Amino acid sequence: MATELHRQVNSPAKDLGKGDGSGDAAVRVRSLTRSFDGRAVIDNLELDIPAGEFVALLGRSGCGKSTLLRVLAGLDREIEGEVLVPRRKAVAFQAPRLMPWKRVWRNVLLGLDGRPGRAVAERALKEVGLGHRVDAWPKTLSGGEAQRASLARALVREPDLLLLDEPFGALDALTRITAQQLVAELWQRRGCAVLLVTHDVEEALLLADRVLVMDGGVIAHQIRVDRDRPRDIADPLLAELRTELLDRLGVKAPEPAAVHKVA
Amino acid sequence: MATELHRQVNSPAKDLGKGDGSGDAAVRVRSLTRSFDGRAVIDNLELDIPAGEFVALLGRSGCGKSTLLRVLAGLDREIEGEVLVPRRKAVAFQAPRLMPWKRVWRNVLLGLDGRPGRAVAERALKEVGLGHRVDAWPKTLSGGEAQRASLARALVREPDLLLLDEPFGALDALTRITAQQLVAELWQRRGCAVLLVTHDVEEALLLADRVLVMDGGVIAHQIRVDRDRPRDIADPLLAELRTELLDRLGVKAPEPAAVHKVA
Amino acid sequence: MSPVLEPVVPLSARRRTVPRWLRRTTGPLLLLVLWQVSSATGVLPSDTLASPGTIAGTASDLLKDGTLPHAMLVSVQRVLIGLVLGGVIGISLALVSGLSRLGEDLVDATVQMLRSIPWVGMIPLFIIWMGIGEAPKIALIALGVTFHLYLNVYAGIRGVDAQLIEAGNSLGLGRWGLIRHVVLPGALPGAMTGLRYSLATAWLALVFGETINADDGIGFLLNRAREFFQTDVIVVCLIVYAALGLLADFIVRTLERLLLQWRPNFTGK
Amino acid sequence: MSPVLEPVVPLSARRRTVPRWLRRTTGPLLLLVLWQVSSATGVLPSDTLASPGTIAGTASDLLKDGTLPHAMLVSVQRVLIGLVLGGVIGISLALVSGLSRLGEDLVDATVQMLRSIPWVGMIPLFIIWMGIGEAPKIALIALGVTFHLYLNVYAGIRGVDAQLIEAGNSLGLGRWGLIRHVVLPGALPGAMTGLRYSLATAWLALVFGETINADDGIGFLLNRAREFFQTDVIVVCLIVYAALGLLADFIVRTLERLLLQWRPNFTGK
Amino acid sequence: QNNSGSSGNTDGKGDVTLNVGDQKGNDEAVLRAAGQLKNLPYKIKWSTFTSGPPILEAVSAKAVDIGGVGNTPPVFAAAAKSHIKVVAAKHGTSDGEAILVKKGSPVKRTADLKGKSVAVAQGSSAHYQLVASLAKAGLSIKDVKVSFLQPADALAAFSRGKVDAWAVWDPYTSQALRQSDARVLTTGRGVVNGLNFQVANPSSLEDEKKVKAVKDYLGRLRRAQDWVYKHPEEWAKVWGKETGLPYQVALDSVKRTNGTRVNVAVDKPAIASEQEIADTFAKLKLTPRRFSFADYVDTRFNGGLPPSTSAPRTYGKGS
Ligand SMILES: Nc1ncnc2c1ncn2[C@@H]1O[C@H](COP(=O)(O)OP(=O)(O)OP(=O)(O)O)[C@@H](O)[C@H]1O
Ligand SMILES: Nc1ncnc2c1ncn2[C@@H]1O[C@H](COP(=O)(O)OP(=O)(O)OP(=O)(O)O)[C@@H](O)[C@H]1O
Ligand SMILES: [Mg+2]
Ligand SMILES: [Mg+2]
Repeated sequence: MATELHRQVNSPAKDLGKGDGSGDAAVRVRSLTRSFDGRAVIDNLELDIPAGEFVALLGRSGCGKSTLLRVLAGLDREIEGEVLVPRRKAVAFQAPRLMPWKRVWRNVLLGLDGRPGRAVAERALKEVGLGHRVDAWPKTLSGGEAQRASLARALVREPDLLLLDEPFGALDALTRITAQQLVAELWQRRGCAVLLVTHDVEEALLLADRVLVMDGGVIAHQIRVDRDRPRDIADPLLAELRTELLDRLGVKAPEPAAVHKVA
Repeated sequence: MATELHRQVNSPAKDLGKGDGSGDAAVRVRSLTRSFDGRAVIDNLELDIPAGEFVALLGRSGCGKSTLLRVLAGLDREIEGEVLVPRRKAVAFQAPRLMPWKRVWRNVLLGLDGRPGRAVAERALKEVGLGHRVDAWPKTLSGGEAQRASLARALVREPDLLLLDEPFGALDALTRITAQQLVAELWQRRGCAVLLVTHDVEEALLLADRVLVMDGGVIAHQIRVDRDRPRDIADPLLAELRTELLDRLGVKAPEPAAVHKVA
Repeated sequence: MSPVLEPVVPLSARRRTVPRWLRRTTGPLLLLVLWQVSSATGVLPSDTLASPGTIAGTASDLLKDGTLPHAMLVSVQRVLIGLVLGGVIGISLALVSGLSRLGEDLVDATVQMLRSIPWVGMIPLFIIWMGIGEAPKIALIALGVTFHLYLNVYAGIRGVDAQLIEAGNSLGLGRWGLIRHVVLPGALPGAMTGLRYSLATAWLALVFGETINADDGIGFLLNRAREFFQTDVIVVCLIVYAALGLLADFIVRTLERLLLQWRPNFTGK
Repeated sequence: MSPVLEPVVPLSARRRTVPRWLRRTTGPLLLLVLWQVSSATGVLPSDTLASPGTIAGTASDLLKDGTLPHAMLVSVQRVLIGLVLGGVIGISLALVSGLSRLGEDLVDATVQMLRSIPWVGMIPLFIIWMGIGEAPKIALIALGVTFHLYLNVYAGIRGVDAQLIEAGNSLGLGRWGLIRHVVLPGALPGAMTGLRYSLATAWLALVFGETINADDGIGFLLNRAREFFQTDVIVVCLIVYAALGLLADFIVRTLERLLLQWRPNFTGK
Repeated sequence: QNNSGSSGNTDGKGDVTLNVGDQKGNDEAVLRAAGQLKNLPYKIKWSTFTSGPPILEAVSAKAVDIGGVGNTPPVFAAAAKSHIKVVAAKHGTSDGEAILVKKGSPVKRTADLKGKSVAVAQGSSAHYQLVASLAKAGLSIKDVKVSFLQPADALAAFSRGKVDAWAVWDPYTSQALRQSDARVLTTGRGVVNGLNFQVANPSSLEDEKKVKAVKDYLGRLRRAQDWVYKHPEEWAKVWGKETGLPYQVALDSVKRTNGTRVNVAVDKPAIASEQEIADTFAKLKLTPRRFSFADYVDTRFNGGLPPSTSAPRTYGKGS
């Protein structure tokens, strides 16, 4: 779903995409391989994300995006290769993975340093539009509500690397725009690196500094989006990039997409 | 994500949306109310779906779409009001809900009459692009793979009412188009009524005979999409309807969306 | 072509009105009635099993002369101490072997082996090690409790969804945080089952514990009654056990309602 | 500003090479070594607990004259019958009370009550009801097994995810299909824990069962040895129990590996 | 009653089956060793129990017709209105019924037990002996600390010095004396009656065919007892093998108690001495009621047996 962000969002990392693994890298992956039952889902993958870069990751369903994210999060260590990531990471998984035995607000605060109060959780939940479900048990949340709670839980952390696995998939148009803005704001304020897995090409183009397409276990294609923010999906460059990406994903898309604004 | 369907798909129910609860209705709901802890999530809702109609249901996250679906599926009976549905129903839930202790193909066949063979499941899975994961355990599937398995499980049934809760949410552009086609084909062939919950306005307009917007516990708005198939999202009528729906959902969208074709 | 419609029947239309506790007493009450009826009709001769009336008489005698209340007091004390002791040990062992591979390799096989040893065979050893005071009695109870809790908590820990453990890890929970916020709550349903059975085992262990130099307690009463062929006293003791069992069950159910309210599980229909 | 990077250490870099079964025998072996050492150094006097050497001698005598193999054969038969009987009853009861509210109200409270009754106290009643043949022995075993399986299977059924039950319903599964394809597999982990403990309880019940008119079986050997202070025979019996416990554990583990392979759960680290 | 499928052996042939309750190394073993199981005109089905009380449970429940027990279990069974009849008796020395102390114990006389702890199995013949011995020494049971322990547990406690004294019967006495540094403080001589009984179910005694079998069975037991007296070593060997007792212990026990028994009638003095036990336990509130032991006796099998007061046999000084 195409969107134009309300507020001005500037990339804090002007030296975008050096990708040389220099001192200010946030992610450095060298010849990473991850196999399940002998099938290499990730196959000699190389990836560098400089600190502060916003990267979107596209790819066919089942191509290994979530697997890559789990490796970067340090959760999957049955790998070969070299992976360097910051200590402070925050993850929003594809499934919400809320602890069913903790009320929503406690889920948000789980694992945070320094015993933050309920107010912190309430603020974060209000931002994702869950102000009225603060005290609910996770299993009573709707699909989109659970996804937003999981997003809020990732965003209240102050990470150096933010890993988001299709965080807006179950959200309606309006809620999605709000959530996108939240991520963009955190990114801008904190200057963290972001890796966003998404299936929405327009979302990727509007948010990211760089868009990767994963295929065959490696980063098969990447494009840089050299446009200041706020971006407009009707922008000819973006429309062209969109066609290019959709093409890479196996879909033909000759005409530029429409732009819609928040009501 | 906008799409144009490859094959010609004709609505089998030409007398669309009579909505008078006549003999050939597939769903008939009268003053349905469902409350959680005193909060009425569905509040005196009325709904009629004639046999063979394809209805899309839009609405804000948490507005009660899944709740309505569960009621129609006969799974939630703590309700007030009158609900009539066909005996033969098939549901694809928002979460895949595969039985973790059954391999994917057994999940697909679960509950089918007449002991169908593995071949049936294999064909259904191949159609959703899971031919290579037939023997996998559900917990090893990627998010999109699980969603497709769940969809295949719903589609192999021959229902009179097909209830789909955001069945394409976790799919990439190309896979999504294939899956949409499958649903359209089943609908056309079987002539069943379909209720599709989605957050994608363009998807709703391209697939449905009628689009409902749920809000405040009732069907707050509905539009009829009187266009033959295949449809083109650039069609001025559809573009206009799209703007109207987005408006209803709280998002402004002045320009028509682009059309893209399968590569 | 057009499908036949069926109504979705609202549940409220046929909601039950009998309160829960009343429905739960039906079974035991039925049993009692059956017993009385078969006693009265002679289907159950009195030397096979005394009638509820006779038993009630014996029970009221034992109550009046203070034997039963005193015995219960003593036994409950022993059980509580044993329960706490066994609980701490059992849960700790379960944590060690549930949480680490190394712990599992060292602890689990050993516990699985030891738990198969009938602890009654151990009584002489217990006496040698602990004398004939309260220690061996409580040790017997603790032993039974330990193994039950161990087994269920261990299974509970191993049953925790790996996805949630991952999530906890990714949220920056340390080892202890993970245990406290993810593993233990996840193992709680299992622990509750273990607790339920531990309570029963504790009472059972008492029967053996109170053969060791006891002149008090329910187990002692039961053993003496066996020795002296007092079938009615035996039955009174068994009924006391049953009542205590129901009480324990009630306590565990209440705990479950408080602690597992997050769990919207299958509740039968 | 720029974050400090840490490596994600591949697991393969520090994979263990000791095979699993070897690691699992460490604990029991350590125990054995401890025993031998404390016997040899006199920390454990021989009249408290004979040394492993002495025990091995006694064991080989008992093996050679056929006493032990014969006793095991007899006991294993009893255990198997009791296990099957108790298993069928326990699982059926658990199904009844796990699957229907009405069943729960009638069965659960009753079972919770009965299971607290120490079955040893029931021996005189069992003799009155069932005579002194095989029946009361097997009944004792079945009783112990029944309650264990009941409790764990019932808890397992109640622990099945309601979402999956719904899914099963929506797939058109009938009551029996739901039980077979959703409820039972979902309750399987719980049933496995129950089975594990049932096996141990079965052996324990044997010790008491074989006080009733037995001149054969492990329980009889143990009881007779207790009667006549044959510490070494007692220990041999306890070791046989322990070994059978390990064997049972191995069987259950194998079953678990086969039946629960779908379950990618937390396995410690 | 269903008592099929018993694990016990069956001897003899014929239409009548006598169900006999036995303990390991008791009646069956002695009959077999003495060759008294040959030419049985009826069937005997053996059932083995661990101690006297369960045998009486089984007798009362008619699970067995007859079984042999010591002098105390019938008292408790009768007090509990069990269905039993005492049909035969044996009289032996009471030397095996002893109160034991450790060799180095300062306790020299029964009176020294005051304030000491004594292990005893509740309701056993030793329990009665303890009460009676203390009374003889001018003490009451309240003057000592009684620790109720089953023999196996008591041995553990006694050998570890957790109790000061242990009141017990043979073969435990012989075993403790051989293996546990024990010394006899006092025996049951003159304190306990040294009787052993065969106890039958009353309804079995209404069946003419069974009565005939019982009569024959008791005769065989008597002959076996005579054989034991003449063959102490042979019997000790068999007995030790059956029970797992070391041969020396078994032989001690045979010479001290087992072999000394003579077959006697269940007569007035026997009933009176049992009545005394019953009254003592009733006074201690261990039994719920007073009753007449004579009601639980059937004297028709006394035949021409000597009175129950006849002296037991001895093996002379050397034992
Ligand atoms: N068991 C429950 N107890 C209490 N509240 C519930 C329960 N189930 C759902 N709700 C609430 O009801 C509302 C509607 O839920 P529902 O799942 O129908 O939303 P939805 O329209 O499907 O949303 P989404 O698009 O996010 O999936 C939500 O606010 C949800 O939190
Ligand atoms: N534990 C596992 N065992 C075996 N195969 C696995 C396992 N986990 C994932 N896979 C397989 O690895 C492939 C990549 O999975 P992954 O979850 O990374 O896909 P994805 O790119 O995130 O897809 P999606 O967009 O559908 O979420 C899939 O084919 C999946 O089936
Ligand atoms: Mg994924
Ligand atoms: Mg929903």
